[in-house]
Amino acid sequence: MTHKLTNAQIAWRAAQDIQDGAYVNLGIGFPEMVAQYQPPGRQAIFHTENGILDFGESPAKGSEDWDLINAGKKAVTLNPGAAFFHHADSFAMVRGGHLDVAILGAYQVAQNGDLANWSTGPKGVPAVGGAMDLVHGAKRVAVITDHVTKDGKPKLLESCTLPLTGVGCVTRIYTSLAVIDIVEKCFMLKEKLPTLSLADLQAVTGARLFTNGPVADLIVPEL
Amino acid sequence: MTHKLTNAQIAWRAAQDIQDGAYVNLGIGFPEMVAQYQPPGRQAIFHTENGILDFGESPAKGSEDWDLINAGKKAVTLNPGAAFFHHADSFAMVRGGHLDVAILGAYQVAQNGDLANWSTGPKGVPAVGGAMDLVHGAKRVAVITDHVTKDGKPKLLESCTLPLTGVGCVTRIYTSLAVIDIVEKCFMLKEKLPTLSLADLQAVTGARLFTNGPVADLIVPEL
Amino acid sequence: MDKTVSSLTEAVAGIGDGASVMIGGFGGSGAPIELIHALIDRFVATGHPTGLTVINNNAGNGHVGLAALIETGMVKKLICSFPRSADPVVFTELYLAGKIELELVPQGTLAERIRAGGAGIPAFYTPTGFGTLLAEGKKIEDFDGRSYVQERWLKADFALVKADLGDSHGNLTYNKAARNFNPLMCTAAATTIVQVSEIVHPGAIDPEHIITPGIFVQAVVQVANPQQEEVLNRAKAVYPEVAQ
Amino acid sequence: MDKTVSSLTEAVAGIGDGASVMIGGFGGSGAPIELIHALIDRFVATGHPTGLTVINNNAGNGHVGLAALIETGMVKKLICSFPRSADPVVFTELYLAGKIELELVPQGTLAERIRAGGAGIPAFYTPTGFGTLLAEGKKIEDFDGRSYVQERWLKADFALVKADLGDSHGNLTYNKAARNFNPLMCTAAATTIVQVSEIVHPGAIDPEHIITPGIFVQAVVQVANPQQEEVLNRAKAVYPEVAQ
Repeated sequence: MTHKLTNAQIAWRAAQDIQDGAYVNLGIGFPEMVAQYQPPGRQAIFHTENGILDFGESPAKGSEDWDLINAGKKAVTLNPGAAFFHHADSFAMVRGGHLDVAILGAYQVAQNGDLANWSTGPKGVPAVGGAMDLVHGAKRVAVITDHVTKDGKPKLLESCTLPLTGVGCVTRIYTSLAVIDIVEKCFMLKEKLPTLSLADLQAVTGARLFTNGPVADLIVPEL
Repeated sequence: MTHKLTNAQIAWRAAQDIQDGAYVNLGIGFPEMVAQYQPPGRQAIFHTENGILDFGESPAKGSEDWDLINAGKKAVTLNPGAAFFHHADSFAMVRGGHLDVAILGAYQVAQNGDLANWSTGPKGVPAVGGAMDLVHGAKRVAVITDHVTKDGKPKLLESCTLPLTGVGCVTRIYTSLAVIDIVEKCFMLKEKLPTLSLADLQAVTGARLFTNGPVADLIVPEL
Repeated sequence: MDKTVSSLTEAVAGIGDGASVMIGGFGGSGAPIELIHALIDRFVATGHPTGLTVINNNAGNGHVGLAALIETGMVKKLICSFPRSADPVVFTELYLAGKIELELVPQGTLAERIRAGGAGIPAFYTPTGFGTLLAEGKKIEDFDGRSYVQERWLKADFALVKADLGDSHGNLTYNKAARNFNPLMCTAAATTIVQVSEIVHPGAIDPEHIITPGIFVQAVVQVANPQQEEVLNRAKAVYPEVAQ
Repeated sequence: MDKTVSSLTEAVAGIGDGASVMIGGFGGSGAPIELIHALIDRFVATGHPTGLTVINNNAGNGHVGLAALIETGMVKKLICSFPRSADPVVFTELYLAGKIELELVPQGTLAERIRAGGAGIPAFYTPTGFGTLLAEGKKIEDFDGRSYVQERWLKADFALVKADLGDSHGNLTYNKAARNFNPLMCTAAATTIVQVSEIVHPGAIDPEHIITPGIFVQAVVQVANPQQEEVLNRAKAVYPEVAQ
């Protein structure tokens, strides 16, 4: 593979689809980057599982308040209009369908929308956190991910082989090569890197890519 | 029937069994009188379904705040240490077994602890309020009632004939004539008016009265 | 983000025929009288909405607020726990005449069903009502040797809510026991419309003191000096006022 | 009514072998470090309690607080959602060696199970986990064409909780996101033991701002300047401190 998007560029692309005023939960780690790339004039409200709505950027080093952290245990700040609440209320927001978007990482995504992102198998210590709740709560569940694994295997598959996080829950995938919707249990290609042929993209995708209209160029800024 | 306790005296007797610091819910109407007769040195904390813990006496006439009412829609005041909460949290307190005592009125009580206190039958508009929750939540559910109906019929029965509020929930009954526990689906007489013979009491009771020890005199002050 | 709307008329404009509407309050405490009256005004002017299903703890009192809404004939069905009051004549007469449906729900179950609706819990088990008429036809399951009734979530198209302070994000506080069902209903309606005594700027309410976070609210309208049902009824008020 | 106790030692004295103990906090935020350390002190001094089942969102970090409790060998079983952290070596080693049991629960389900325990709801249905390993063996029921997993309430013998202000009635506030699981655990334990930064007199906390009403609390102990797990771990602290 020659060219692919950086994580920052994938996060940027995902951020473009978040509307002004949307309530958004970003998974811990890579998805947290999405918050940095909100288009000018739009302001999403970010939710964190541990009980904050409308938290802001990281504080300056040395001025962290360790009672003011996000789900990734990183120190955050508050925006005007922020609110605190307990964990049951926090997941009422999640499970009750009040979030507009959840953006999560993935080990594997299947063409029917199944997501595997919490366990790489029976070895080691399993840990699930809030992912299984998020995939069944938010109105729209999107994934951001490299298109393939570190050793080049497809992450977009006919069916997941790793333990599932949720069944039929993902609706859009932002990868390092393409933007793909899940429509009626099929991968529907919406955008791809202009330098990449459809055949090349199909070659690194573990299930058939469909189209239902013109495939747009996936164009992102240098970041 | 010659002598019987007034409602105030029944309420007084019930109040003597409430421990200092107990969390108590009093049903609307007659049971609300219990709050007036706490023994000196004891202070119960009163809960009302509509979201107040530790409310106090009625305000002076003319100084009511109609956002500060009890479940009977009467204006109340707050004691120091009072708290507000919403209805789901209020009934979490009830259903979750956090109240020490609930004291309710009754149309009928059966010897197995069944209570009927919400409906006199299919006529009219049915209304249940919080009674069905209270009878399954408080650690101890007591009833205060006249021993018989207005037309002299027993209210303490082998089984209720009116629609039930709860099954097997009452543990003690304070009547105008006696104090009766429910033990293993039997009415166990604990106290009776000293002027009343056991035979006379049995005659106005719709199920057999048992004893498992001396029956104390039910003695209350003039009120 | 600005969820404020400038008038009561605008706030209730989207409520259509046949909608389910949760209305906050316990008796008059926390009842959004002005929002209800705005809905009545719309009905008087346009004939809509009608056929409403209303969820409230009570069935109104006197001839204002919820009682007035029922009196207009706009309400097809009421889901409540305690349809009695000092002056319940409006509901009582329609109910006994078979002109309004009633679903009677124990108060704690009503609260929990609404919370479940907001929290994405389609059903739960409660001891409340087991063995009574109100559990008839419901699924029973035993846990640890005790029997419980399965109850379903309750959601609505709209919630009409009375709060105290509100900001443009929809963050809310309440006044004393006027809180009651209001925060729950905010969570369980597709569109939650709130009247507040004062609109403040975001950040003006301490984040620790917000009772309803804005995520649960779609519209906020200021009603600076809201009326109390109890005061109106003691003055024998009637809504709409009789024209002649 | 006075629920205050004068020392941490006294506060944790009643926790016996085999007890189930909910411990508040999300990572270090809201973790009652001093109560946990008092429990470790008791174990060091008396050999008790042992065989604890601990309910917490995480599995500890470094060698203080929950991690230290696990490291002593006092914990038989952990019920949590995310047993990973910056430095999870204590739990990881015991788990991989088969010396501690783990019940893994999705975070929202964990929160809801605890709330259900406190609210008298023996079971509820959630979409979370349907079709995954974590739903294996659990009852499934369909509502409105969608499948849900039945989950049971979670209660405990004790809860160790960190709050901010507390009064002698047990009314509590929390500091920022240190709230997290703490108010839920207060409701679901037979005995809730709370460390607060400051004990105030009843009435000092505005009734509108109380997050946990005192009915859910049995003991309150003041720890004026509570330690933060994150700060301790950055200083590479170990508890108990090595004696030699």
